[in-house]
Amino acid sequence: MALYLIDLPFAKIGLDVAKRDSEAKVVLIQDGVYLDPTGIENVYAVKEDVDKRGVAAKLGNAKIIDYDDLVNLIVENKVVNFA
Amino acid sequence: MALYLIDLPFAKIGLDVAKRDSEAKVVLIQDGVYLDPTGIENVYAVKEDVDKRGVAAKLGNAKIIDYDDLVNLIVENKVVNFA
Amino acid sequence: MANINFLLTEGPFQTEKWSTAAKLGAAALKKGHAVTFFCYLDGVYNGLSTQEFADWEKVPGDYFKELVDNGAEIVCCGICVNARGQQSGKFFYEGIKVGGIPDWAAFVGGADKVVTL
Amino acid sequence: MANINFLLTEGPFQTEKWSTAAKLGAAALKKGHAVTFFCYLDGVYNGLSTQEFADWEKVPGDYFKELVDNGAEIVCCGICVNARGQQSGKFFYEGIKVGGIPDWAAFVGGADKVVTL
Amino acid sequence: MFMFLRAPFGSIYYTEGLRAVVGMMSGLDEHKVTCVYAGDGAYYSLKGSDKSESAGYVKTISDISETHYYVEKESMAERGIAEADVDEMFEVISRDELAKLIAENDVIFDF
Amino acid sequence: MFMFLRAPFGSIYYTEGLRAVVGMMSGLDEHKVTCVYAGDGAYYSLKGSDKSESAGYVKTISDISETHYYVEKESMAERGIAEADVDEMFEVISRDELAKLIAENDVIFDF
Repeated sequence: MALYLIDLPFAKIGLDVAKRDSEAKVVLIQDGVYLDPTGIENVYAVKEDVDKRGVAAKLGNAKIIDYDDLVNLIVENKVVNFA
Repeated sequence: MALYLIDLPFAKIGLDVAKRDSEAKVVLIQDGVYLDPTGIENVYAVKEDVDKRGVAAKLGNAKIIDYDDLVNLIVENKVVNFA
Repeated sequence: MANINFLLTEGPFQTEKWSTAAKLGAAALKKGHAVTFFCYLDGVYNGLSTQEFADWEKVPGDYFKELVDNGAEIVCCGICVNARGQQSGKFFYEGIKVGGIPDWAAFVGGADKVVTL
Repeated sequence: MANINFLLTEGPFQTEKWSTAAKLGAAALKKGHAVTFFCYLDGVYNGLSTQEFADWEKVPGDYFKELVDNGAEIVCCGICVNARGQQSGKFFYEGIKVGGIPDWAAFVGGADKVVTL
Repeated sequence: MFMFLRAPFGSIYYTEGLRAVVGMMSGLDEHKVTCVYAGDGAYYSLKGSDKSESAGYVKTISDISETHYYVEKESMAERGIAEADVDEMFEVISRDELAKLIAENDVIFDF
Repeated sequence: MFMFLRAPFGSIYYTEGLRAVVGMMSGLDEHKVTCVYAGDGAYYSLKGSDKSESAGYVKTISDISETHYYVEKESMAERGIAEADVDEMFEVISRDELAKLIAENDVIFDF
């Protein structure tokens, strides 16, 4: 399964590609946590980035993960870089 | 009169503000020359940036200027930085 | 255990990519994964041992020194190092190497995962 | 004749701001205007005399040296210089100074126009 | 007048821009400063955004000058930021008002 | 697979990314390379865009590998780039096809 690492500058195309992958896991990282993840089933957001920006309440059903979790996701999935 | 120096990252807000200034002169600079200047009367684009990107034909009635011209415009107008 | 390569193309301070990369790398090392870094373009400035910034307890370079101390391999693009006036990396932390894209290719060839920042 | 201050916050190579700033500055000097530069954040890397890049005839630093030689005043933010490990600018071209934001304030105070890049 | 146009915290402009404001206000004979957060810079106005790196600068600025922090309504709307989300240090202005501020100020810095 | 997502020539990624492709193709036992220009990277596909800095890399890449240069249709449309504007070295693909290429390739670099 593919893990899409997505930051703000490449957000539109990154999310659009992820939406075409029924097994996509999307990780919002850095300024990517400002994105609206509506319409994507498996969304993660990096806790440190979320906390700094104060956007936890806006991320809907995104799972908030730390760097340990992200390392696990990277190891377990194919990585697609949009960050 | 105000001279708006506009590059791509700040383009939307820069052009929007310039459109509210009836005496605006807009200078598209660096990646700003990719912008569509439709709806703005006094538009300039920096020749070196235009040539590198091959977009001369897409810039409508924009005046193509070199760095000498741009210095003159800077000296003669108030500078508003969106670059 | 996996082998993870990080490509880092931005320098310290200006953007936060150095921080994300360093923290992810540290977390991966702690879990026992093999970690390699290729610092490309402005990424090479991260290797400097001479950073001084009183506002912060630790400067970016300290994080990269710790990565090396904890077993990460870090190679900086030599063309980028010299283009950016950093004199073959003579002020880099010991253990942070100067190399070339072939080193990066070797990292990627041996990696299970590649993360670009 | 006018006095123009440039604020440059990006370094050499990574973005093209150094090039735009240097060429605009050179054009202004040629017309007899007074030109000052404040290099802030990554902008301070532009002052280095040690850049070597065989692919280009001139490296970014050369353009800034020429600006100084032709009468521009260039000051780099000292906090930024040291944070970025550039040791008080000891490898900067002669004439490119290390100072602080007060120097920039003085430039702006004396300037007719301010351009940020 | 200072505009903050880049997203915090992806780059360091959000805080180094304020450092610049402090230095500029100390150095110039000018006691009124206008800071506008627009474009991706509008995200900084969120109540929960981390102000710790910039708190010292904000305090110094208010000690030495009359300061206004504005955030621009249209930028907020484009990014889904409601007025209720905005920290009380900011006053919400429209793009028309931003254009007016730009017209009234001599030097316009963007960070 | 290499994606070029940033606007040329505002940053140096457009050419340093190709330098990376050359090095990677020389170093790896891999003889097929896919370069996709999307997002603001699509601007590089314009016929008139200056290819002089990258011509050497493009030549070397084609000497050592089977190379495909793609530009993505949706990114073109968002930026007003018509098919007639696109240099002949590029093949136009859809976002669906980009997603397929990403699915088929093991390592995805973004520049």
